[in-house]
Amino acid sequence: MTNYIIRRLLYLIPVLLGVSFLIFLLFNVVAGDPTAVLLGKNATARQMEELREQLGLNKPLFMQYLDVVKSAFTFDFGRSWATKQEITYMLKQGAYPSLTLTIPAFVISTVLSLFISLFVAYYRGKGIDLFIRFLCIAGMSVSALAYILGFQWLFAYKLGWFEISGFEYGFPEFLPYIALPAIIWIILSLGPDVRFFRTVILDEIYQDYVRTARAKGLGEMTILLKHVLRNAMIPIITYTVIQIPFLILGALLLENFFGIPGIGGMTLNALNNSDFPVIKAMAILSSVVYIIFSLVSDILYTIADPRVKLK
Amino acid sequence: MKENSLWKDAFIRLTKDKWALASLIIVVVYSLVAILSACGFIAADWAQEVGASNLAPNAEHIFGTDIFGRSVFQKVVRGTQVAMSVGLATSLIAIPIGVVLGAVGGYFGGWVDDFITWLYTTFSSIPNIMLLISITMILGKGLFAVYVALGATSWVTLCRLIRGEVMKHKEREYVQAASAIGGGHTRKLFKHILPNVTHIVIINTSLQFQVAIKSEVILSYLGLGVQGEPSWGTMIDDAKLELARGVWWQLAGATLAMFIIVLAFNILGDALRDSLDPKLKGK
Amino acid sequence: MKSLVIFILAIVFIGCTKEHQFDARELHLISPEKIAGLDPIHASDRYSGLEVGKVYEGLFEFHPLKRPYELMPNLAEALPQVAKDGLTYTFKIKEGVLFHDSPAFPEGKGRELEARDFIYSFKRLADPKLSAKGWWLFDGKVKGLNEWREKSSKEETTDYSAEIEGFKVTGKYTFQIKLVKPYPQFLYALAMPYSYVVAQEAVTHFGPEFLNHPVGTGPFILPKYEQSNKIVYTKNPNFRVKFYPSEGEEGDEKLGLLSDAGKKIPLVDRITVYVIVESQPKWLGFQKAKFDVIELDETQADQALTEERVIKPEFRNLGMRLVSSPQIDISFFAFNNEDKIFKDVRVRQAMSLAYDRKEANKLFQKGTGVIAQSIIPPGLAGYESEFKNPYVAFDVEQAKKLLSEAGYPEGKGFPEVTVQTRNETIARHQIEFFAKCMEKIGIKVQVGMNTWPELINKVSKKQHQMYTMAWGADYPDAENFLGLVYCPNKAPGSNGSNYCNPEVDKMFEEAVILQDGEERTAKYKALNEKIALEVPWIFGFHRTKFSLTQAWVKNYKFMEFNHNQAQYLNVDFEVKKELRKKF
Amino acid sequence: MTAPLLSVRNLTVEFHTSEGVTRAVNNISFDIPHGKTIGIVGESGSGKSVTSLAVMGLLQKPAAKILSGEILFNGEDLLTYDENQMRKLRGNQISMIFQEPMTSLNPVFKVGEQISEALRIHKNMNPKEAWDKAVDLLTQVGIPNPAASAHKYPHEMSGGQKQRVMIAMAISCEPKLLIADEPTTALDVTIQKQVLELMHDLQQKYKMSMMFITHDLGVIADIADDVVVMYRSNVVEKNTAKHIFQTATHPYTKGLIACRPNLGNNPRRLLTVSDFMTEAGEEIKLDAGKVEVFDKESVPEKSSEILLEVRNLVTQFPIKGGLFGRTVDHHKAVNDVSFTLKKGQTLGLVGESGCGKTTLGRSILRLIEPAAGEIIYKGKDIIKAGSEEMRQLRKQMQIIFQDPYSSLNPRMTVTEILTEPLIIHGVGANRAERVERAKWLVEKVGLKVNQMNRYPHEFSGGQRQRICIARALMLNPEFVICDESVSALDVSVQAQVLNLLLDLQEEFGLTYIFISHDLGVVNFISDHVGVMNAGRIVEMDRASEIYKNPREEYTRTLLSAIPKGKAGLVL
Repeated sequence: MTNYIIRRLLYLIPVLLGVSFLIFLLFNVVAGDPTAVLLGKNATARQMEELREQLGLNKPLFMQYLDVVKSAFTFDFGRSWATKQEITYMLKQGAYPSLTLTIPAFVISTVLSLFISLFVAYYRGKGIDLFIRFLCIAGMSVSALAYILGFQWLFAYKLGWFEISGFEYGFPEFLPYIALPAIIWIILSLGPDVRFFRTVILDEIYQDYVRTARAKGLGEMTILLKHVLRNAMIPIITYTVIQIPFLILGALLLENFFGIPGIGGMTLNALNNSDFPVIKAMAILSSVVYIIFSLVSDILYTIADPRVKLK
Repeated sequence: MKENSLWKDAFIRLTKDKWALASLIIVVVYSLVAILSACGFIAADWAQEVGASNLAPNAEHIFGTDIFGRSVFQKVVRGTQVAMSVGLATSLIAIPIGVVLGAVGGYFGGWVDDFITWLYTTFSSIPNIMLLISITMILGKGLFAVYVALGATSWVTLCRLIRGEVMKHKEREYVQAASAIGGGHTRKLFKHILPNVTHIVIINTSLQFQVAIKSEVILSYLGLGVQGEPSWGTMIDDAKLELARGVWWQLAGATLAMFIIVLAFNILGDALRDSLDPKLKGK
Repeated sequence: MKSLVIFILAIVFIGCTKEHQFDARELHLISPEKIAGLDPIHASDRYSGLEVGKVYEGLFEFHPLKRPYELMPNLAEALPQVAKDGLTYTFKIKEGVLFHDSPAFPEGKGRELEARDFIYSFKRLADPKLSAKGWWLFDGKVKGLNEWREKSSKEETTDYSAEIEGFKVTGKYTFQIKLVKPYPQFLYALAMPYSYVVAQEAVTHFGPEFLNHPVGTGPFILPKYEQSNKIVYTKNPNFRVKFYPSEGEEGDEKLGLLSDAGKKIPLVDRITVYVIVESQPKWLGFQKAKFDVIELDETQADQALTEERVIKPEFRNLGMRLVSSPQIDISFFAFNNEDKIFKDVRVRQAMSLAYDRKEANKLFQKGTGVIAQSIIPPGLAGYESEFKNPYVAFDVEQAKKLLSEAGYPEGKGFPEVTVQTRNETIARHQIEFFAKCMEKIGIKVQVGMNTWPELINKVSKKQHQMYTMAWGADYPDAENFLGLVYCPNKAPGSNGSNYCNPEVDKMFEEAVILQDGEERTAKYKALNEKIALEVPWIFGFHRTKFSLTQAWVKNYKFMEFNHNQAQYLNVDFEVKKELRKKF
Repeated sequence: MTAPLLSVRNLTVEFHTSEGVTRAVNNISFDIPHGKTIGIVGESGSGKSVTSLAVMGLLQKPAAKILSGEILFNGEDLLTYDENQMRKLRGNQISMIFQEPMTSLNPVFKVGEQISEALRIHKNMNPKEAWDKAVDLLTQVGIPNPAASAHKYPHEMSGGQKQRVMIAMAISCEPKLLIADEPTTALDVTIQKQVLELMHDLQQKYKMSMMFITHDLGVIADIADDVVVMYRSNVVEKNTAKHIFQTATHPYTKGLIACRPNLGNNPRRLLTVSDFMTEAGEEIKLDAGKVEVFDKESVPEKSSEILLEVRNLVTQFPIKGGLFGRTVDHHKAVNDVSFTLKKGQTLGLVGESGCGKTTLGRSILRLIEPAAGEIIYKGKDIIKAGSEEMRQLRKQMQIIFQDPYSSLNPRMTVTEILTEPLIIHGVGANRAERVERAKWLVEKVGLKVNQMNRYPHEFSGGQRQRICIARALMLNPEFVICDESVSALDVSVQAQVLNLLLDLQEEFGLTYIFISHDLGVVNFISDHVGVMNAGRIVEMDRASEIYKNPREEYTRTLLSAIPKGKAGLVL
């Protein structure tokens, strides 16, 4: 097992190099010079030169690439150009609100999708199966922006069930703020989740061991919940674990519209203000987390499926 | 008995499912509308002022008018052209890259496969939204940048699927039979394996199509969308200001138009997978 | 199946709003822009200025109520004595003023403010290492300062102890500033947030984190600034004695703006500022009384005002009050005058004539904007209300005639023009309307959407044909606007349209060195009329600022330049308690 | 005679699918007395499996419809039972085992858990008791160190062991009736023998009656007391085993028995069902001339020229391990094999699964690159041949694969499949000429010309194998390897294909290597036979020599494992 983990971690290096090169290409080489941006409308050419020097933009390109690589491996992203704050500090600040929204929404939507897909698989082919699947697909066919505008206006303002925007720290306090965005997240993710889980469960239902279980006199429901689910969990775990890295990125639109000071809002703000250090930091952070989680998902895969031995 | 290939078989099965048939018709209608509006036969005068600004839906203008008094219905129809072209262009960029890289990686294995796996892992580890935005920032604004950005981010899933499928088919006996009769790599890959994995491309394309349409809205929100042409994305973005003013019909019009086509593509994608994917036969 | 339904109900139940606990003396305000940290030398836009203004203070401030705006001493004892040659200013500051308590000071106790603190703050503005956005304020104005900046940019660390000829500390509470050449607007510069006073101990103690640990002398304190969407200020316990002004503009008495005259300020204990960028949450939140004051943008104005631009009954019944006041600003479509297609003035005049300002005013500002005849907005010396710019009228025929004279009959041969703007929906609409107008004379116009930094980048690098923007006055002096067409200020300076006209430059240089008075106003008027005919920009509007305040908010008056407004606001406790039930 | 345990009375079952209605079981009746084993024999599609599923009540509800009939179990009609009543019965009174041991056990549960599950439901034992009973059952079915094996997962066991676990699971509640649907078909013949013996002993011990379903007459002869023969959803004959094998009355039964190659005799051509019965089902008088027996040795060798010689051939597969997945060891699938093959001869290679016979066949054609040794074809060592030279050689050497469903490209018509080899080698001036040759060969292999534009999925297994043969012969090769080419076919279809191969050999003077695990088939078709085990040829000699007096111990065990039927039955 440890051999496998070491090998996968070593695999992290080329991917990180690849990511940092891609980011370097996108931001340093192509995106041009930010000094005019940072100095505001009354900047003088002299000032811009001084700033370029100070930000190290005059260094040869290769040196700049090394900086990107160094930050990729050391997670020291320097300071944001807009807020002049330590980026790692900002990430820590933003992590709490973002995760209070994304983690519960993610957990509820996964559990809900599992319930629905089991229910739908049990009644496969019948009307209820078609109807619920239709609902889930319909749910994801509306644009996120339309949901945000519509729901915020209807549920938060007109009916007053939820807070319109803002965020409070602490357990019970933040609930009225994240409830509505969480519901929107759930509606949007039910469609793809249910579709995937149902296919996986159906694949298992038609396997031979289910026929054997029936021959043993097990009821359809016990077969579904014991035998089929246990097998279906293998692909479901990998599918779910791979989505975790994107929780960290937070929900850009939801946070921006519902006034949640999370990483998503911060990223969107950075993208809007060409705050390259923050954008680079986010890209590197999410790719490192992505790779680590794909490793975690492989390991979970072997734990769930006794047939797979980590070579 | 007339011979029918697997494609005809699948098509017959597909059209038996009335939902799939309805979605297919919707997709065809939308494509027709898109082509007609592209050639200027319909909704060419969408920029015409037809009434007072922000008129509520009425008999004459079923979707009402926008801030400049332009008919929202005309804009929605015109918007179909942008949406379908975004979906189509994205697929036209994503399919060749995804299929070629996936096939080559899956078929040859070894360091070629490692390189391609490294490539798509790198691409998929950076969140889509960042790739989208940085590419559009570089290529400048407008439809072309949107096409390239969406294309560059959607080839990854297709490449991964095709690679897996090609690896499976490479071991199948009909491929070994092809080498037994002296067939070379190109013949085996392009004449034998690829035709048997194209169903993956079709299923994935119909699902990617709707993702592209939805992404166009987000890009418009970030100001990176299409300029000068009405698109559902810009219309929903306008709604940001209008909803508070009680002007809901532009949001409703664009969302409804998009809802129908995205729903159609989703249902079509599921139906295609059931009818094309041999594994799920007879469920 | 049953458990599923209960589950969903649970989410809905815990989600509903909790009752807002409120205490008497608390204000809830909105900032529509993200705040990048509280450092005076970087407070380049109005909203970061307002936040800085709650914690820091400057030598002078504009009188909160008197219009037209006039300076009044803040940390200074009185207005400075100006030597005959207009170059040497002598200042005396108030005694006994204390900095906020902060770990930067010995035993955490805020020390007394001294004259040398001001010199340190001005030097910090000039420090090349910090590349302060406000440096243009002192650039080329103070004797020896530019040389000092030049020298420091070569050294490793800036040497603050170095003597500068222009700054001389003459006593614990007195200091002198010597200018290079007469600069009448210099006092205004000392009222802007850029020149607010900071303590050297705080800057060295917090280092790069200084912008998140403001230590000023202001009425409110903010120990730690969190990058979040909510900033909470509390009253400064040892704030110096300062009273609410007892006289103001004619009519303020009737509006109740003088009811707190003579009271010790600040009048509230706590201010919470919510950072909300999107229009819908702001507007809906205000209607649920989450916020006390809201500056209305175009759509919200449309929603809140009747056709006669009066507050709608449904809001009046909730006790809300509409505060409207003309802004000293101008919105415009700027040409890139270095682009050869705009060289011919007739082209510029034709495009200006073809722009239907009345319709635009109705569509985008509900008719509340004042059509700009030239560059100087109303409320500043040099503005003539009777002056009518012939090229501001809406005359498509005349425009077509001028265009064909310039060699482009019916717009044939005229290239497609892209107007750059910031990626805001309302800006896109305005350009789409502008494009519709230009289409009538055969000119095709495209929208160019950019993030704010991209727009600044394009303007400062002259990579544009046209761009649209609005310029708000930094200080109440027409020089601030006339400088926008002064050739030496060409991009990357503030003259984004790169307009160069030797005549205009000569008239500008003669006018700005004069002290405020009859002679200078006459020169400003002549210059204003000259610029009007030259049409360097397509002049848009001088806009009116609309704000809505809840019934219980007292002393709210729109203050263009005064960033210390928060200390003058008050809350009527009874009205708030009784009206709360209505929301 | 006491009432039979189970009696099926004119049962009719139909399947309603999107492709239309098919009648799977047509008015069949038979009884299963207590303690007796009834063998149900029939080819695929005869309805035997559907019958067993009907008894167990496991037919897929929406599609399958039971139109009429009764299934009396201890006098009660199971068809009237509702789902709950049936569930109490399944696994308790009636239990069932299936054909594919590889996939019939749940891969993620321990073997012990799966066995004890039925016990806990039907006998409501607590987990501890159930586990101990499970371990005891494992000993009964002959699993080595049962206590440890109970903790194993299915993938850690061989096919034979997994089938034993299935049997343990089935008999856990001491059922009255055990239904076995092709339990040993997927097993190697030696293991099949042990499993059949085990089932026989358990039947005696628990006095169970058994319904044994298979297409293999040999197995039926071994285990069944009475036999029911099914053909196209009808029961054509049912009688005691002795009567069926010696004095079968129905032509289909006679055809079925005759077309099975067995070691006893060496017919020149196998009889097929069509020699006994027309398509419509009437009987045809068998003319004696067809049964031509000849002694292989007496036939003079066609030519003494050696077409192919293999010298100490080795093919190995790397075994990965260590930190970087370096190859740590090699598994020698073909381990130092040498033999010669004369032109026009047929060399049979027989052995159990995993003995390397397929790898050997593929290595000779360099579909898998051998590691060492020489393959001299017409005097030239083809291992050293360059890629172009190899391509030319491919014209003369061809291969026919096992699975007719996966060896034809599903998206090409028959014409395209057959003309492809000619296109690759540029044979035939134009398309018309190539299609002409394809037409000629299609007729040669017994298919109709008008079917040439059809796609593979529209043909039966036997027809597809004929297409593969036609494809192999398009370049009129001299040497063809048949890799388990008939194993996937039904017995009657198998006979036709074997006869076709022999006819083609005579007509075109082909040389064959025939690879199979079925000793009967290999004996029938080959002149010489090589018995393989663990990558080596343990014994090689003339076919009749191998069967009359096998020298090697391994060959003897293989021969003895072939089911020949109980004493007294002539097979």
